[in-house]
Amino acid sequence: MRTAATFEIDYVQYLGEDGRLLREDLPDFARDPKVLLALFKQMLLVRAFDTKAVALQRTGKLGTYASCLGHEAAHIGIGSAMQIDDVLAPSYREYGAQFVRGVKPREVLLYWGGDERGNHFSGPAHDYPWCVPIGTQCLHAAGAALAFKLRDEPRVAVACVGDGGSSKTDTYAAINAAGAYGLPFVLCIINNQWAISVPRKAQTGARTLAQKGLAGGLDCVQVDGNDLIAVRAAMDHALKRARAGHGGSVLELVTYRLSDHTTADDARRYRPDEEVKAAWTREPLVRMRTYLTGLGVWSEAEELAWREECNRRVDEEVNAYLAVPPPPVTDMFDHLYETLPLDLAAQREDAIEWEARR
Amino acid sequence: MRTAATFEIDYVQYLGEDGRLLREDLPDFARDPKVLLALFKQMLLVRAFDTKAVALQRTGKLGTYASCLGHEAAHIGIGSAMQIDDVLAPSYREYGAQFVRGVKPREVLLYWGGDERGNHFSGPAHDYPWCVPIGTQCLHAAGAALAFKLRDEPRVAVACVGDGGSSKTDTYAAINAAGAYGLPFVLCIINNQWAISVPRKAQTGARTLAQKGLAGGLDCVQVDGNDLIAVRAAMDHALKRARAGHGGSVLELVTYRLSDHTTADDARRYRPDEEVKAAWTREPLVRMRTYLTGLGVWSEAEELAWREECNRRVDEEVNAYLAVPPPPVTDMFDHLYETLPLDLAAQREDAIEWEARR
Amino acid sequence: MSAETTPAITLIEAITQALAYEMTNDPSVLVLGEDVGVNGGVFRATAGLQLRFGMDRVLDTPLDETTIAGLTVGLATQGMRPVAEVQFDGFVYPMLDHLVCHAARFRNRTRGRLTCPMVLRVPWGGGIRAPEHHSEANEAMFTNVPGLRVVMPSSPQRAYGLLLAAIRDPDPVIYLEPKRLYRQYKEEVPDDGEALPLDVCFVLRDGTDVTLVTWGAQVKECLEAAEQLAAEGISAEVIDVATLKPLDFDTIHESVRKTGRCVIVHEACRTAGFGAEIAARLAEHAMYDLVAPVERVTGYDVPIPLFRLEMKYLPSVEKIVAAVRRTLAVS
Amino acid sequence: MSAETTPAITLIEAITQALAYEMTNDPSVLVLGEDVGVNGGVFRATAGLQLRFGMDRVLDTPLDETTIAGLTVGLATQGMRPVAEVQFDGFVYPMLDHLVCHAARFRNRTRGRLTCPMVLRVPWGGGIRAPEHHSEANEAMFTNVPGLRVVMPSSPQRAYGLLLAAIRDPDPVIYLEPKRLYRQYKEEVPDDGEALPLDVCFVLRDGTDVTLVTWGAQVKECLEAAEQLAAEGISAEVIDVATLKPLDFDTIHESVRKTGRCVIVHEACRTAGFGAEIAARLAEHAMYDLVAPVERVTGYDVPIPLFRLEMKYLPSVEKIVAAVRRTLAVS
Ligand SMILES: Cc1ncc(C[n+]2csc(CCOP(=O)(O)OP(=O)(O)O)c2C)c(N)n1
Ligand SMILES: Cc1ncc(C[n+]2csc(CCOP(=O)(O)OP(=O)(O)O)c2C)c(N)n1
Ligand SMILES: [Mg+2]
Ligand SMILES: [Mg+2]
Repeated sequence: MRTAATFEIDYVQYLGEDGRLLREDLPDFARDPKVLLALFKQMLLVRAFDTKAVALQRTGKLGTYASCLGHEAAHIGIGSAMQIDDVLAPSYREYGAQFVRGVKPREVLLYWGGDERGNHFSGPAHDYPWCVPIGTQCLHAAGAALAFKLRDEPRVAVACVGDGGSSKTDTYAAINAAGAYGLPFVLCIINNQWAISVPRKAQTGARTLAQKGLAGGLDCVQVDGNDLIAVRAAMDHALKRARAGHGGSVLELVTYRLSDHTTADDARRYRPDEEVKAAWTREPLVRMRTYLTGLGVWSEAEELAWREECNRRVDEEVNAYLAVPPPPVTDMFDHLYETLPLDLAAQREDAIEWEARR
Repeated sequence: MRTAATFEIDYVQYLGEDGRLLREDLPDFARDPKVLLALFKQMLLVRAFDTKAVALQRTGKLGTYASCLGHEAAHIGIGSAMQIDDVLAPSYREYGAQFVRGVKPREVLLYWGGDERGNHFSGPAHDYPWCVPIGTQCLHAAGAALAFKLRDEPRVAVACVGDGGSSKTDTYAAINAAGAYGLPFVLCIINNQWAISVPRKAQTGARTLAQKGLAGGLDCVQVDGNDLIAVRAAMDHALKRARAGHGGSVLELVTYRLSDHTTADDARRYRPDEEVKAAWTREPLVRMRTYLTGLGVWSEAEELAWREECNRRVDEEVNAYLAVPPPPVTDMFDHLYETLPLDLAAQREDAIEWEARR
Repeated sequence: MSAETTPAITLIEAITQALAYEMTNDPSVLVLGEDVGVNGGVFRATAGLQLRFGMDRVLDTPLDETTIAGLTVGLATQGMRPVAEVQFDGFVYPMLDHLVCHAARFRNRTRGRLTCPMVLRVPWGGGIRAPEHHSEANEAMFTNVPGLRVVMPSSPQRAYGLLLAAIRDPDPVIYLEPKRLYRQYKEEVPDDGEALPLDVCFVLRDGTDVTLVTWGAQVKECLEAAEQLAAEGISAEVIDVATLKPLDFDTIHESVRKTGRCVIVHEACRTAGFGAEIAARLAEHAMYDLVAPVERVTGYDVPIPLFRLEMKYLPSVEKIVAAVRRTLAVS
Repeated sequence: MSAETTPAITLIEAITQALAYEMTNDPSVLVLGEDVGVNGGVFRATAGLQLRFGMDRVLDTPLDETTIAGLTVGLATQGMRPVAEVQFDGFVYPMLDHLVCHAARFRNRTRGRLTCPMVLRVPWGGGIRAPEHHSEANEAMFTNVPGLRVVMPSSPQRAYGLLLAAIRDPDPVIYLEPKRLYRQYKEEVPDDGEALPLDVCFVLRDGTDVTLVTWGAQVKECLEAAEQLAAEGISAEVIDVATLKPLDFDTIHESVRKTGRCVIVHEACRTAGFGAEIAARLAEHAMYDLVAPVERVTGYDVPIPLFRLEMKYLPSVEKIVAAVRRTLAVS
């Protein structure tokens, strides 16, 4: 019997759940505690934002909101590894990655507050907006990567998708296209174990989600998604490979959704408490805090001070969000086409007229 | 570095291009020359049919027709391994598999002759008709397999798709569903190297097409699709596994499209002559003929006689096809819904009236 | 069944009740979709069904609408009666290929050898302050597709009866559920297994001056408008189309013969919305009955805005009343 | 350019000519699709382009329409002007999700930050004895989608001018090509880069008794019908809608004001076909201009049959003439 092909998928982890280093071969960036510290502070800021956003929804000041609780290492790892010229195609949860790229918390709130203007955000103008139809952003990223390749630009397109989204046909299509054209494309499958109520094991018979990349001949790796160092290292590697013209990668970032799916969901209906409790012992902040404290670059006092600063910043953003007046009724007409077609102009007039009567 | 997963894909081949056995471990069925002979005769019959069908198109007696030249081992191997209760979901080219299951050549001709009645064929009533939208049949087969599993029936659904079709999202979706539910599903990717003018290597960056199954955790194998024994053995194995409840498989059957894509295509525009010439040396009939002749169960005289018989049978089918009168105009209305909706009844009357005026 | 033993239920509960009734009576009926199992669906339409009927009758699917559509066609063509759920109207587009090319055509393609008795349940339309892609009125897309039936209930009772009919129908049915009405009010819905016909419009209110033709969430607005108009002495007939395809134009025509005026109301975009078909049939067949031009009160030709503006996009009682007044001002 | 230097070309050659013109003048224009490269497309629309402009401007795609649609949106939102080809009308359904949810909405969603200047070329319609799924008239599906433009040429000259306009348009355009006309006749088409407007209907023949409104392949049938009618002394005006969305209703209305009669002709299924929108606008705005009911001559509400019956499904000159006679018999 001849063998047609063999494959091996690595698992990347540096930091244990207890905050101890598991490996000696730290990547360069991680040898500088200041770099890690800055990233850790970003993770804390995202968490402060997230807590506040959920509270806003509960008090009726925000629409449905998708929490990022527990995803901080994955999101900050992705965002911080990218260059500004790269393109990020997020799903609807990767605020950490976006903040690092310049998106403001007030813009996230505006979007979930029912206002398209949140998508006209302060991040890179070429970044994609939040994407609700699961997985479709992966193909947009592949298309962006194709544009970069055709124009010979040293840029990479990065798409984020969930474990659920890894079943989506668009995700497979993006993997296939990236392999066929050798695109500078990195797909981050953020496996938080749940797609609303459907557990990871019900999505697919595949042992890892990383191996979906084999279907397209991409580089595949599974990463501890709660380990910031691992995420960042895997991203650095994938981005470098892509930028050098060596093609696309699939990174499975294994993490856990510590929150409900969104504020419209009640995870207690389908998810055992013990599982959530166990997941809290593996969450990304604790281990990083332990590690940095062990290195002597972080302390409880510093954390308290920083948390206060986070809350101050978040409050400022919330206030800015709440102060945004609703858009004029004409807003729904004025951005659909570059020039308003005639028959739509009449409808616009009608809307203005009804507005005047209110 | 830990390894998350490893995979190995086997290549199955028994008969060399020169007709010599490459392995001693012949599967049981192949130890009986009579069995092989019967299958070989089927392959010859399909080729006779195919030649005639192309001629019919050239003389204006048939619409566009998709030839199966060179696919005889793959098609007969698939069809002959299946049980009647299994479901076949073909694309548009697998006549060999269908003939073995009872579909009549006249029905194939009727379909390509522009008449839906060709799909009301003599094969198993549960088999799917020819499927033009590439890949969609794979999901129908997966759905059929799901029905079998839910009803606890020992049946398997087999889908055929091309190398081009292996890029289709529906094909990926079927692989994913088969893995997620552990379905009795066998996907035959018939890799004939071309999807119209697009070569295999432009479809995907994957080294093998078999490995697409890894994305869903299916059993994957690459098979010499010109080797009837290999195809049949791989099918037997996959069907047995599926029937026993052990889940789905992907078989990549490596073969070559010796014809134009369809009679509407001119492959000389995009395909080098030498490649085709080389492919003829590997085609499935020659090696089988050599092998059987070597075994002493076949001779030139027998072949001549059988070819004559094939032509006689094919002519009979062609005549039967040509004798089918066109359907009445009401035919387009009478099978759309079980009961004709009122407003459609009025349109039906209108069509009858216009028919009367002709 | 007496009123005492029939508690009033919401539209979404009526859907659950119909599903449970039919699953009890027909073992080939099964439910599939994202989160329809333990979670009972994002709107709770399938709440409790998995517990009651088992994992083999209520299946969570992988997260892919193409998969749901394709598996459903496969199941239906092999003797099952699948009722598939898509989570929101905005996620139905990847299903169109299998619906248009296969579900709608298997019977015709195979001359009746293979049929496709399936239902696709689609939570439909706006007005619930939902995120992007969760508020779409895309019914027109299905109504030009031969071989489909397109149904939309507008009350708990009709939801129950029409869903039973949809499941029992031997051909594919797109069953659109106005989310805005899911929990808006309750009604007694006897669990008697009585289906409603899939080819008639329902005249919900008799009137003589104008005909309001509508479906889904706007039924309520039209009834309210009729109430307001009645206070001014204007008598509006209200028709719930309910089954858009095939269309029972006779009922609409009969009403317009009587009233001479017609206002068509729907929340989908106006241009090439299904209201156009109704207006077109009036133009073809009711020209001499009409004493005023047909009016359409619809969503604008823009994507329904996120929720800060969505109510300004949707038709309203005031807009309906104003349109009726315009038709009355004529002649 | 003089007639001597402008050889007459077919509609499909006019498309190739427009693609080549724009690729020469705008380096951001690229072509992608299945078999568009070496093979020049299954209809030869892109014949020679890869040789002329290189592999980076003319890309074969993997065999998946979702992929083509999604990549095209990605390319267009990042500064390219992709012209995508789908091989046949019947394979467009898997593209709808990206067209409806993304191509049509990126500008609106991001308030102009990201835009999607793309063209999807779709060989469209029946009458060429093609296999199943190769003959569909599904234009209505696109016309209810806000944010899209929907265009259909009916002559080599209009094919050239409208395709240039479509490529240059800053928003997504669905460009439907009537296959039946691809090689039906030739016309001189100067390669002057002159685009035609994307928001007007073309009056192809002036008339006073009846207005024939149509698009695509039926333009030819309507012109033939008008010719036959002229022989009987009946004067038919023929309008090629050309751009279905946004619809230039003014031109149609002006004609109907003059003629008082309107017959709408299209090969798509009747119910909820785009003809319904035109009839609806007439019912709303032209009631007092019409002296006879609007008529629609269309395909039946069934999938277009395989080719042994397809001509019996399609509208014909005789059916158009008969409809005109009916409108003239009135009043
Ligand atoms: C095409 C589509 N189908 C369904 C949904 C509804 N939906 C929103 S999030 C979600 C689950 C996503 O799970 P996963 O991909 O694992 O991402 P996570 O939310 O866990 O980050 C579903 C089904 C959607 N948004 N888009
Ligand atoms: C969805 C879809 N897109 C495009 C086509 C047109 N088409 C017909 S066959 C074909 C190539 C198929 O190649 P492959 O899958 O390798 O199968 P083969 O014809 O080689 O057997 C294409 C593009 C189609 N039938 N369906
Ligand atoms: Mg998840
Ligand atoms: Mg092939």
